[in-house]
Amino acid sequence: MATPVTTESYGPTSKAATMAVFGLFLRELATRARILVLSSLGLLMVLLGLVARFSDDGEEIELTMLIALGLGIIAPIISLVMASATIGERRADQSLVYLWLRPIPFWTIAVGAGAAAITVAMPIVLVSLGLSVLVSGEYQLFVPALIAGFLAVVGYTGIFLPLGALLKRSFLVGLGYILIWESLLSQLGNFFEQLSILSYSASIVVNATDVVTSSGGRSTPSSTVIPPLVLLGGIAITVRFLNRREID
Amino acid sequence: MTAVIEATNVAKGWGSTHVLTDLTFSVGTGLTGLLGSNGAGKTTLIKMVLGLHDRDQGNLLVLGTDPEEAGPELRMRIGFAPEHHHLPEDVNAADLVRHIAELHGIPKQIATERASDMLWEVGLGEERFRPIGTMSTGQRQRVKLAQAIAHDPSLVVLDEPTDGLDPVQRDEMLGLIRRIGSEFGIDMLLSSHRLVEVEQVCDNVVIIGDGIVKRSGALSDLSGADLGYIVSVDDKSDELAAQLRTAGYDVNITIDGDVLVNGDQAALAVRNVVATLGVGIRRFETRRVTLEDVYLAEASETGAA
Amino acid sequence: MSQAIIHDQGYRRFEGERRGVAASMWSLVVHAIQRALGIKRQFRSKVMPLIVFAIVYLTAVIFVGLAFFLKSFDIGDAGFSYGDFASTSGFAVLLFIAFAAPEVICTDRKSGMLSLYLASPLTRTTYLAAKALGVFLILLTVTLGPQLVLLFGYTMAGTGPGGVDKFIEAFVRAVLAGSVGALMPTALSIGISSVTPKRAFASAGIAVGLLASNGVIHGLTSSEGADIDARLGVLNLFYVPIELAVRILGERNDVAPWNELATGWLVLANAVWTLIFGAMAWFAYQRVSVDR
Amino acid sequence: MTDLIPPTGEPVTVPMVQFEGVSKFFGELVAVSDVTFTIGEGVTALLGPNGAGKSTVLRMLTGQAKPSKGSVRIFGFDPRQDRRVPRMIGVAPQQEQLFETQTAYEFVHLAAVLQGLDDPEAATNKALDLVELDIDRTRPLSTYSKGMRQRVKLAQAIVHDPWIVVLDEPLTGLDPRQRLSMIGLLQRLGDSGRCVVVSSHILDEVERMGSQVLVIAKGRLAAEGNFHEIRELMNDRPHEIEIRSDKPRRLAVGFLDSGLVHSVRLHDSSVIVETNDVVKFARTIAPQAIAIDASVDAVVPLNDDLESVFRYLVGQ
Repeated sequence: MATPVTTESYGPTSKAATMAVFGLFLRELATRARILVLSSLGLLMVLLGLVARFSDDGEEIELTMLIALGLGIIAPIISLVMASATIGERRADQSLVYLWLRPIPFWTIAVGAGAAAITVAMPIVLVSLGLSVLVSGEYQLFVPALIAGFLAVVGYTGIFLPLGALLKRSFLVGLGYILIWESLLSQLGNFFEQLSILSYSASIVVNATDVVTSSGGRSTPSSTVIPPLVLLGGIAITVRFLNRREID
Repeated sequence: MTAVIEATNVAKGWGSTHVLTDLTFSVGTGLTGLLGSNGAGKTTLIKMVLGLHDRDQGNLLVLGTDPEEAGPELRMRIGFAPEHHHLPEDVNAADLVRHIAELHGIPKQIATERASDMLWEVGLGEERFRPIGTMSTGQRQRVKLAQAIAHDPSLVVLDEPTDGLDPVQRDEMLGLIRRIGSEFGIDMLLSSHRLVEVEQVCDNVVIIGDGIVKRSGALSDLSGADLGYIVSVDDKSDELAAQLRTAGYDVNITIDGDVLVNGDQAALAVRNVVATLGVGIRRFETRRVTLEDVYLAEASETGAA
Repeated sequence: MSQAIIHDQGYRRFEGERRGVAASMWSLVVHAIQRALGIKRQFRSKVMPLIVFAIVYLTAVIFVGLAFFLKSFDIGDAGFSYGDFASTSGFAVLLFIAFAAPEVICTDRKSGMLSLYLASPLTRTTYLAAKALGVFLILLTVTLGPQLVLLFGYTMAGTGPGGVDKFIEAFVRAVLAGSVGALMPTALSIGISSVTPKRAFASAGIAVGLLASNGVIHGLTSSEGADIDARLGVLNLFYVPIELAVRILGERNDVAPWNELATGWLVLANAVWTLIFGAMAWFAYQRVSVDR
Repeated sequence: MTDLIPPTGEPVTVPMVQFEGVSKFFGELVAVSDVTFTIGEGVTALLGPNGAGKSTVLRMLTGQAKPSKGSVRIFGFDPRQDRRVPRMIGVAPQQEQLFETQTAYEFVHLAAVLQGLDDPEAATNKALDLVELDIDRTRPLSTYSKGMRQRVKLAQAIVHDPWIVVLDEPLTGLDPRQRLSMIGLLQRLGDSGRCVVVSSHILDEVERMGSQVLVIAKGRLAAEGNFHEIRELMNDRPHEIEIRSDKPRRLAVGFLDSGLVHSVRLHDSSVIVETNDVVKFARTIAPQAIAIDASVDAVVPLNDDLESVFRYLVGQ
């Protein structure tokens, strides 16, 4: 005869669950091939620092490249590759069930995945932005570039984490978002610009210089606060997804 | 009669692992079942037959040619259906089968005709212009079979052709395979985990394990030997066993509680004892060696899983 | 009334002669082209090739139309030369480069077709060669096709090469230039596509790779005040084939680094890149496992 | 029925698995229609043709899918709402994909950690031993064959010793020996009071498990219970029994006279009878044969196996 089941039996602590999910995704993301390919993208950024070094308008050139390539392409693409490869990839290959069917709150899955994506994306982005500035010799941009890169990764992860969970073709949609929405629509005017992560991260570097550009235009406080809020929102949407959607 | 596949001392390994150490067998015409535990090297053998892996040593002749030396020419005359169910989702069945037939040297128009013919043969006539992505597992298995036979091969290799099918679909598939093998006169090598299935359709079997051929030959030679009678009664099987034993018969009781009797005139004795006990006979028949007995005996000899 | 017959509907053997391996390869080439152009597939798959065709052929037709209207115009002065066209259509061609090879290569690995192909008379090498030829021919439709439209159009409009021998020379140049424009990109896109079964990743890799190398090298070599060797231009994966095509058409881009880069370097760059990416694909495909 | 102890208060008796009027629609398509059943301890096989709704039923049981109508309860809890349910069930889904970069040990260990086990290492080793997977700790799951994956899936499903084990097609891809040991393991789980729900197509093996069955056909519940008992209930479908003998003709006459048989078919050395009262008939065979001095060389029921029952129930 079976012994009774008690309703007290429950899962791990939320901290243990988050750490376990984080560890899983960290290892899945940090493959050598992925890091090499993405680092080579970062290497471009560093090479462009050389261009700035040999130019007369070093600061302006480095600033433009930081914004157009570093914050506009490299940071979002690396964040996209990482964030959409967590829950999204697991949903696509139907192995998400091995996390979903555990006695853990859904937020631990979303937070663990987001943290892993940020942990892998951040060093690549920060190193390439930082090295680029050092190579260019425009040292006054060093700290703002790092802060901007940090905020960019945080903000984009907030967008691409739920995107990966919600959409099947998240990589292509994400690429379209980066190349079309962020790069083009955000130049349509102040209103649209507020809706792009790039305007906030760019403002950090722009506000740190005297250069007048078309990018940026957000205040430093709002630029610091909005990307983390986007991340929180993204995690909330991901949790909602895990709660509502059916899992294969 | 020439052998369809003839292997002599074939060995194959990767690095330090020896998957096949010494394989010698000969496969005649008809349907041949290829059996072996997971990891025994069935897939490796199939790939060598197709000329996709080079062997480390030994001789292998498929349809009279060495697959290592004339792979492309040989594969022209072989049909193959892989184990996996992945097929291009957005291609329709007729296009896929025609394409594969064309690759095997059939001129375009004839390939188109034959693709249509074969899809009717496997029961997908009306679905032949549907994208494969909209098809069920059972239908995909049939598409796989159709593409393997559309180019009129001399040998067809089927890897787990009934995987994922429900009992009704499975019987239909086995019927098809049997028909293609006998009526169409195409020799077949069929790898399967379902011994019952192999017993149902195959003429010959090859059992591999531990890198060698454990048993091979005609199915009728390997199995079918008489082991006495097996009786299942609705009550008092212990008493039945006891009385038969007293009468001098060799009696065993199976794990299912059935009585296994062996000896002279056993059937008569069973009839009489059952009548005396007044119990009902659920089942009573000769117990023959099944393919499962043969297979499990080979597997347990080595204890390998 | 004829005699009644019940025909045997049983299995028919194929008694004819089988075609050889070359024919098998050719049917794979045709299949690849059909697949990339969306032939025999839903409308969704046709959108991308249609857009690219529309861009390049419409442009060519407009050039020709203008030539008809302005009888006296000099195509070179007006910026409507063959070389100009090769340069400006580069970005439309890029769309095709990033799309065609992943479509015909990556999908086979994901959809399990590769295991069927390798069980056919094809080998890993002949499979890859057939696919490469397919991609090359697809790219020719946008690198060579419009050039021929221009050539015939201009000739009919009276602004083309004068005389039969000049026409033949222009024709040969167009064919050579179109082939050069398609060759290195074929190798590059197949090389990159051979490392991943994911079509989106391959497409993104090709597009980002081409655009980024163009951006960086262009930025480096054209920035004022910077003293950078023009030979760095050979690293511009996007423009190396285009510039060579332009030169075969008898023209030359007059901007850095191309104005200072010798044609020999361009030929070498095209050859070396083609070999590198070709080898990359070949090695990847010798190793790819076909469990699917 | 199993007792459930709430944190405070008296134990209550609840069914382990309960479906009440459950339907599932995908748009216009009805996958499962108004299904009601309970499942208790022991092995229960979920049978049905492909596409009949088996996987949908299992996915609603585990909470992965939401019923469009009706309610699913696991020990009285709603598996879509209550995150305690995953602690009580272990699931081996049909799909083959695992976390491919992990090793089998890491994969099962992660399951143990996420279940909140006190000693995940010991639980992992025990589960891997139970499924007889000799693991190579350095080998990633991406290199695993179908049969090995099946065993890894089972290991992660039982690592926390759950009350309910749900397995979707656990026998496919296993070789005959592995199948036997898997069946043995499931039977032991069932005998120890666990509720084991298995969907399978391999009916002769399911029959060997001697389990309860739940037959789903066309989205509806076609039958439930022990399959021999289900067979007995199918009165409109007579049992066919073949009796081999040296005097089949005279036996046939005797059987017809007994009134238990309503048709016989004669062959050279056998007679096939149709009867509705198989229990009574079984007792008359031997005495009848003795009365006319006929031999009984074999008695074989022709449509009593699970496969025949299944075909009849699913109407094919």
